[in-house]
Amino acid sequence: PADLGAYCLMLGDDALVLCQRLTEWATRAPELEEEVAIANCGLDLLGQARLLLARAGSCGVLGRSREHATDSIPDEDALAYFRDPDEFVNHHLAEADGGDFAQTMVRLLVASTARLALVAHLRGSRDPVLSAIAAKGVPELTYHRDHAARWVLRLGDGTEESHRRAQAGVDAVWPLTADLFTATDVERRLVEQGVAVDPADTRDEVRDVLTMVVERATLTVPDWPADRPSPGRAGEHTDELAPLLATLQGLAREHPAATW
Amino acid sequence: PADLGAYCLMLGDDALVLCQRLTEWATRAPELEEEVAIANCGLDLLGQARLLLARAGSCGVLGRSREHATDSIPDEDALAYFRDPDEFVNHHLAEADGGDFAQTMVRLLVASTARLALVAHLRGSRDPVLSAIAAKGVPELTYHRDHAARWVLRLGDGTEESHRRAQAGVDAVWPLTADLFTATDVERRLVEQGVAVDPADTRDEVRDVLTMVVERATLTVPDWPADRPSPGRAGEHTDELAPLLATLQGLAREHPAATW
Amino acid sequence: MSAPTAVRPTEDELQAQFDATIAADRRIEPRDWMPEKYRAGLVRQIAQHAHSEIIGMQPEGDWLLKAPSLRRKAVLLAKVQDEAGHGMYLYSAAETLGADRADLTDKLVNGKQKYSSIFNYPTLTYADCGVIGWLVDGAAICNQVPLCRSSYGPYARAMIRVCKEESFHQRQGYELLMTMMRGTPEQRAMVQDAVDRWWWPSLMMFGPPDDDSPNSAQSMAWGVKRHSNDELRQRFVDMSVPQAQALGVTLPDPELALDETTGRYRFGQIDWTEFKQVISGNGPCNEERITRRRAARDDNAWVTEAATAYAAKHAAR
Amino acid sequence: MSAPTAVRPTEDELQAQFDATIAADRRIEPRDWMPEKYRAGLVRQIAQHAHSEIIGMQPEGDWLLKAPSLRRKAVLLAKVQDEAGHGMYLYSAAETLGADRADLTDKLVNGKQKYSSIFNYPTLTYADCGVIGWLVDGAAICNQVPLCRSSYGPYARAMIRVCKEESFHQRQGYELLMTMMRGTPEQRAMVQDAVDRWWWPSLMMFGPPDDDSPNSAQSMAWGVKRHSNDELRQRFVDMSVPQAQALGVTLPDPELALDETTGRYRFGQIDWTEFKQVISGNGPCNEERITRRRAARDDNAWVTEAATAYAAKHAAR
Repeated sequence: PADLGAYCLMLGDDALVLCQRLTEWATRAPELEEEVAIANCGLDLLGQARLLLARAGSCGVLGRSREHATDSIPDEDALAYFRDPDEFVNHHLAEADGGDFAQTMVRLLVASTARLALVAHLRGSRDPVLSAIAAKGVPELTYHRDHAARWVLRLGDGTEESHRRAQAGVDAVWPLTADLFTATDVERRLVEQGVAVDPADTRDEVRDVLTMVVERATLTVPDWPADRPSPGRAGEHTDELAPLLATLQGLAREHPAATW
Repeated sequence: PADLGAYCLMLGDDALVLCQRLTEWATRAPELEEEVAIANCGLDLLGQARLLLARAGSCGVLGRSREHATDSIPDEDALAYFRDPDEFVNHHLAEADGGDFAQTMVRLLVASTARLALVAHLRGSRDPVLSAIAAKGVPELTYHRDHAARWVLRLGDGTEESHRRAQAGVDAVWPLTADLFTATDVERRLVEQGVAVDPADTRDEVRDVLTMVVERATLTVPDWPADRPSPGRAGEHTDELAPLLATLQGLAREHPAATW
Repeated sequence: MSAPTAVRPTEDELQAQFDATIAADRRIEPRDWMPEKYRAGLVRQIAQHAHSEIIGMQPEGDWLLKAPSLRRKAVLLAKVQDEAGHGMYLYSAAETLGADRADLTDKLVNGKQKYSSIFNYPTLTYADCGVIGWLVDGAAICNQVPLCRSSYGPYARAMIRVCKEESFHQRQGYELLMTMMRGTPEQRAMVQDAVDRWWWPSLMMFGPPDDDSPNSAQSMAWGVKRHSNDELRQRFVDMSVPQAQALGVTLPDPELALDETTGRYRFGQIDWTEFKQVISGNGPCNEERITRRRAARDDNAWVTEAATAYAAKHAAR
Repeated sequence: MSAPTAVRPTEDELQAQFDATIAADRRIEPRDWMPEKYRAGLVRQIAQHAHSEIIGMQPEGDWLLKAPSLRRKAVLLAKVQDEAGHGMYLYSAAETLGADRADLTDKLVNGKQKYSSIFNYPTLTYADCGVIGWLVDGAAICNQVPLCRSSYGPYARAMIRVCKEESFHQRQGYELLMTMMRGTPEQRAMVQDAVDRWWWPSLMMFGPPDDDSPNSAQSMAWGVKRHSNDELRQRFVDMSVPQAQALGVTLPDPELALDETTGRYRFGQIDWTEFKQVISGNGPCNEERITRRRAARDDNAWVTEAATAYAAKHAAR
């Protein structure tokens, strides 16, 4: 169960951290329609994160969070609000600063394509909770991917400026895909038990989808970076995570005995 | 910390189970004044139980309770409502059926005298939480003991009928004192660390107080039973505990996903 | 020096003095002369109120052993304890008028004196504890706040304390309902069901409509009662509708609607036949409530006797 | 056969038909003739309302990233999303009257059209999110429920949906406050502080007193507005006082008291000088709110241009 908990934490942290980044756009997107769509994606990711963190907690994977969180705080909040950055295990892809709207949409495209490929396979997991969470996630992530793809098309094939910005976004995000396809030890053990999906098995599919969208958007597909073990999964993060968590966690940590 | 948690559970269960027995009298005592007093004692014991169960939970001692209780249920309730009888570790003294008002007051006298002796020493515990809980408990238990003693005096030295009933109460309760003075392994280990109190050290004091009250009440002090290891502390209970817990836990278990 | 001649006032003078005190909105105290009917009426009213507190411990008391969390158990135990306390103050207030507590208790268990008919309804789920706090205690407060200005001093003072505690209970009941509404679908259904069962009986707590309330006029003249039944009932409705909205429950009255001219809420017709049935002893739980209280008195009579015997011995020594 | 002669009605006939529709309390639809002033007044009112929804996302939006539990974060995100949705329906309703959304947005960011002055106050603690739900959305509902019967069809229909969602938000805000009141002393203090800051501005949301409200008479005659400012304000106070009591907070008005004759609540004098200051752009946050919106438009102008260019290319192909 410790492995299962750790795995839920990885998938949960990716969703939680990306949700926080997306939410930064909730009241400053280019159009009202887009604010609604971004809030939608944020709500879906938040919902996935909550289920996964609660599952991690019920597997007893709470790290040091319970040293700070009082009993009245549920596991999902203990994990979200009372872990320090070195206990977060999301990929760097989720935590990277958003950049402009083009880069935000490229990142959403990449993140949702990779997550969708993983989650689609996870529906067959031997763990019934994980498989239910995955089944719920597939249509959500399909919507996120298609929404982001539509924007990448419009921006890539829009004006000169939007093309330039979209290409810059692609160039900025591409290197972060290096982390996505190498399984951790935890994942390897769970793959053997039929519980987890090996991310390496999703690589071709993810690259194909991304290549197709980027090319149709009249943009250049950069060279794919070499795969490497994800430092994020090991708790090593860029300087961008700590301020994100400080914002997310500040109020909750100020009042550890409070209920909300 | 597992020992500390187990010890908190013992003291917490004694308080919780006795509170439940006392509360049976809350709307059918001989006088309004007595209903107020009984509710007072019940509230004090409930307060002690809550602090001790929460402390047990924060030491990670949750037994099988978390298999049934959902995350939103705090530790104190998981422990109170989602343990089966064989996980409860209270003395038989707490769970015994109350009998009439005389027996109820004799049991309260014995239980509060023994608990007061223990808790008075526990104020010096090396565990700061335990010592704080103990410091809060001393004046409460002193009131319970004195209140019960006043009734034993009035009933023992009242009418012929009340004398007969009071003596019957003493005779019924006395054998239960056999369990009170033998330390469990957990207690022995904690005594060495200066965390717990050896109940054997309180025996003379408890017997002296009880002898004095019973004699002043013109009642006969029965022979003291031989000390034995408490079966209750080992999870072995009389038939009287299961129905008590069924009443206590029924509603909460019917709605394990509810918050109240 | 000779002692001053004690001038003994006549009955008429005493009556005039009493009338003047009432007219000036000052308080009558236990040592003051008062008309026999005023005294008798007050004893009846205060005793009925005290009985209601005592019987009122039972519907919720049933849940003391079953409360679904330790926190709720503590809240409920403290509330039931407060109600016993209220009974004690009120019996004391009645005793300042020469009544005897044991005698009043006898009258209660023999059905000679009434208590609020609301407590003859059963508590079927834990939501009932919340609704009793919100609606029943809420209605009691509407009724009782004006009694804090009752012309009889000890009663007025008892009511100030009672009202303060009741309004604490009301908030706790409401808070329980709020928590349950945030919980599972079953919990929400329990809350709505309890509201459906308690709404109309709560409206009945204000007594019969003004045109059918025989004792009201004299009580109002004496400053014992301050507002008409219908006015207090309207006030309760006006207060409860917004609270029901905030809670997210429906009140079981299709005619309930804001009157746009007066800004107050119109509501449907109360079933006074049911009210009279319950008041005259045929409610769902009348028998059970009285029996429990009678048993508490009778089964423990030996305790009271023992306490008396002990006190006598030790006073004699 | 010759085509039937199209009889073109005169302006007077159209006016008479319009008046008859209003008088019969039926709805005016987009294709119907309407007086120019009716159209202009409606556009102004609907745009102002739409702007309020959009600007209203900001005070709470500030807390989206900082919400203290994942559950509250989800609730708040859904609420802000609803508000964007409300803005969309309302701009659509204005477009049925021939207005242009980009043009209305320009008027907002250039300060040519107003929005509800309430959103010019800052949100200092998380309790503000609850109080905005309870009081600000509550006041908005009081204002908006009558608009569900507005004489202009698309507006009335938009308002039905808006009101339903708003009342859901109001309950969630109230529930947050209830939870905080049950929490730590700091949390309770935050709630009281937020209530103290938002109570009076909420009362101002109903607009100037009736004797100082120039546009009201015409709006009421046209069935666009249904109740006077003062009547709606009174209704809001009558509704909020019992909710405040159930919550356990004090409203910051020493003159607030039940009028025993009317059964409604009297309240103190509103500081209309503050109101005029805030409305005319000198509130604590006016500058900040407009700037954020202007930045969203300007910084992302390239996105809109790209979308237009893309649509043009692909329509042309």
